Amino acid sequence: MLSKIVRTVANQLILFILIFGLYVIMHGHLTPGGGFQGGAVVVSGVVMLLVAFSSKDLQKSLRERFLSIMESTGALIFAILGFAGIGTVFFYNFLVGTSIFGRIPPTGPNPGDIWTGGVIPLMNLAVGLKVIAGLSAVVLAMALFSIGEEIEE
Amino acid sequence: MMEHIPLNFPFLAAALLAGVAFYIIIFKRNLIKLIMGIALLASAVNLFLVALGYRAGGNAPIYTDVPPGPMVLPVPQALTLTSIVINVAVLALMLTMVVHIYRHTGDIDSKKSRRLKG
Amino acid sequence: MSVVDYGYAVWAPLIWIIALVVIGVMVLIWRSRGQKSYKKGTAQTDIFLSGAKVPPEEERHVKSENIYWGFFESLKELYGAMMRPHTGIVNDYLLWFVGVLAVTVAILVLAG
Amino acid sequence: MDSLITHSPALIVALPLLAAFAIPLINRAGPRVRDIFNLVIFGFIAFLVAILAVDVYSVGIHVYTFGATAAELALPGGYTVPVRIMFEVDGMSIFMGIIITTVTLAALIYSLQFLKGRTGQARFYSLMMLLYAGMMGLAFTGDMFNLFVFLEIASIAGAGLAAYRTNMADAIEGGFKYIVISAVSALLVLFAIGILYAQYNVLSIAALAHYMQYTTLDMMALGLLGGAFVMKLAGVPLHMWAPDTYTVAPAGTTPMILAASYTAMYALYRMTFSLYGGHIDTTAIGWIVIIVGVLSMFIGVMMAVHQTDIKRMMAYHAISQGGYMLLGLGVGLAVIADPVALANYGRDAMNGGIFHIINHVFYKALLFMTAEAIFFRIGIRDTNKMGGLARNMKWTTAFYIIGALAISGIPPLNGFASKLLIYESVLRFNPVLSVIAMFVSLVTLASFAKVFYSAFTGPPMPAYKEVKEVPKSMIIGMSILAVLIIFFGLFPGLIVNTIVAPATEALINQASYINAVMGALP
Amino acid sequence: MRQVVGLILLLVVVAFLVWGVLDIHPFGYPPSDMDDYIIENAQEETGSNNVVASVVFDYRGLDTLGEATILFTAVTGVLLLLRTRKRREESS
Repeated sequence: MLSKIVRTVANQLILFILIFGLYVIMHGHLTPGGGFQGGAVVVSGVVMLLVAFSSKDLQKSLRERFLSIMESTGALIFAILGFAGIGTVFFYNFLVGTSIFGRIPPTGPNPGDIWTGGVIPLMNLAVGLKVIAGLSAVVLAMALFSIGEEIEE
Repeated sequence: MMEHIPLNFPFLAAALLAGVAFYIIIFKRNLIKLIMGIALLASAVNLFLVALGYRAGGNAPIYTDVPPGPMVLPVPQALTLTSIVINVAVLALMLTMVVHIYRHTGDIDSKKSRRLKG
Repeated sequence: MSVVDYGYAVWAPLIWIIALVVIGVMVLIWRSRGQKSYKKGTAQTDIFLSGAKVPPEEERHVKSENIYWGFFESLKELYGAMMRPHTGIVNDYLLWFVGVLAVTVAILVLAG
Repeated sequence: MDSLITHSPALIVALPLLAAFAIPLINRAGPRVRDIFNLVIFGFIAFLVAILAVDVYSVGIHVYTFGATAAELALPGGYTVPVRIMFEVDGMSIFMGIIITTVTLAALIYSLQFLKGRTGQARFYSLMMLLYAGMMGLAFTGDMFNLFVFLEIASIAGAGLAAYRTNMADAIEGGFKYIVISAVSALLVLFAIGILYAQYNVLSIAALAHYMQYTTLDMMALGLLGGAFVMKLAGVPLHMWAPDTYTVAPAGTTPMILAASYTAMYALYRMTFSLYGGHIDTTAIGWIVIIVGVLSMFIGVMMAVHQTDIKRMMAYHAISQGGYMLLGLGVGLAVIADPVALANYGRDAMNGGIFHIINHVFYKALLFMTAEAIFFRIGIRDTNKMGGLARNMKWTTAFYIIGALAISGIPPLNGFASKLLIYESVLRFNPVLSVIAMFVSLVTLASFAKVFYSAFTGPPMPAYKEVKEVPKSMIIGMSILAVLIIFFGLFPGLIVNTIVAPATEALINQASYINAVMGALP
Repeated sequence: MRQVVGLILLLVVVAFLVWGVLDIHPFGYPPSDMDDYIIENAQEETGSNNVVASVVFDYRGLDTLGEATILFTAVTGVLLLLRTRKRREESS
């Protein structure tokens, strides 16, 4: 539990960190970045909250059970997206040419279009969800264990 | 081989960084320093991988508003990305185990945690 | 189907088992023709330690560290030399690893 | 059905991953539902492995390319380098797959009642599935970097499982040692992969073997790979982590960690035979493997006979038995260059070495399970404090006798068949090695007799009057392996001709492994 | 004693590594068959401007699945090891 100034600043800052992380995740197929990087950005915000507030206060709003379910869901979405191409082969990019994220950009340098990339944006989303949940769970569990707190199964 | 030396300094840096990492993991008894050494070895390997893919005067392999010209190789960057995340995972597990070792033995000296020997 | 053929001989477990059964039967027949002077529960089956007091039952069990005592006694030097590297320190494991890497790479690069 | 066979390599690796991701969610529905889910999905995976094995043995090498427009399309049109990850399942891969699947099935059934009333069961089973997926991927993959990824999956899952009993300080220590050596060796594997990629700009094993120039850098990469994999398979003098880890790992998972170290041995064979084996003189490499094998046999068994901790003794025996496999395959590797010696005894030596892998994994898994059954009931591993357990734990005693006779090479159990093949063929290569192998087998019998006497026989101990037999599921898990051991012992010819000879052929015949991917390239 | 032996072996390994890496292709001029194919065809095949993303998620998607799996494994292992002390005692 740090001083009031730090907590207030952290309260304001976490919003921008979240927005930037989600931007990096969603534009992974157009600009540098992707699921892992954006997820890491968001988790850095979680770590900032953990430092600013005590881990007990954070546990009230961010529970391990919720994080564990979220992580399993992200991993399942990613694996199922891989499965979905099983009509041809595993990990076949079956969305290219369809209406969702299916546009094909012109070859060579171009301004870029958010509705391209097939399954890649969806996979970025799933991986981002998974990384956010997983790394936050690890950081939170370590913080709670080091002060001898309960960690729910 | 000798004619490469002025060019191959990044590879040389990776090899020497690996040597420093080996020195740490051999001679440092502190388990946290041991984990730091492993992280350093991982960084050396990542530097080696990403330096392999550089092409002289190349841009980042992203077609969004890229100036015309050659592009650096994308595959080593993908491999490096994967290997970075893998090392993050390994380090998290190792640090957890060190926390437990400290709980049990009250010390993080690798000489103290040798119940299993002989 | 059950026969392994290698080079100049074969290994057939079923034939081996048949032979084992035949030999066992013969041994049993031979044993049954021995003399029957052994009686349970008599003084024949008591333990006699040259007059000393016989310890109670659960103390008669030989501990496993006492088994093969002579073997380890005669090989003391070998075991001393073999126990020394097994320190249980993780740094030593990694030092052995680096040593083996050095030797292997040297052999393969200089000879291969 | 045909599409199922076509996609089976991907499904065999992907279904355990899906199960592992889903288990934390399914656990909310209660432990019974979760156990049934585990058994059902694992039964389906075993069925997939069976049909894939039939397909591989009847048709040939099974190539599966991820993300391509057709599963068999390895090379992109008009190009000569494979750009996508592919699985390449040949006789050796499916052989490892059969071993891993059987051991995992036995371990899963064994753990059902072993874990009753403990915490973290859901994550335990999840890690078990992940360890299985990592081992299968490592056995099936045909891509260097993918091999590294699956190696890491298996290492991390194994370390997490080994440290499961967090209330015991030595359990944490064993897990920590395992993860440290796994991380360092995996990073060196990655360095070697970087060296190979830098020269040939491909990552597929077959393509690398096709373009290999055998330069100095390639030899250095082989040295790094060999050192790392010898570390993972616990060959002397890099064996010291193995007793620490095997000793503390909980019941069902000790055999799986053992199998993980033998998948590292498979990776070593894949590198030496399929990647480098072709055109260079492999006598030096073969002799290195033989020396490591002989050292492992001798030092492992001499250390084992000195132990008083029962699981630690078995772990040292695992090291010493691994030496037999390295010896057999090393002889094959040393003579692979001249066809006469290969036809005379090299092929038999490799048959023995490969046959010994499956035999050893089965009986050592059985022995570890019996040791854990004792620990489960009386809570100690020190054989000095044991005695007279055979009176109360009859099934465990019977299984221990079977395993001990098998590992000591007593006919007609399966250990004898593979050891006989190794003796006879190595005798014709170099008699001294064969004599050493027989001596090691004698000391093995002696040490197991010692543990049998001190733990199971003897007068009834007052402390263990009320010791009961272990629960049903543990007995079932052990009996699966015991039945397999006796069957393999009675019909060795069937096993050798059916699954071992194709594995040997797959290792020796490098050209078919390359052509399965590269097609008819010049 | 241990220090001396360790240093000697360490120097041998590092010397071989340095000798090796100086032998690699000159920095900045790599061989690039596979990567040229990917750079040319990534946009048509995957419809993604970011070639690295198309490699990570399409050409080498299985590696990324394995990577996500490793992260999941590590998180599972951490949460398995960090069970509460009360539960750990009764789990012995």
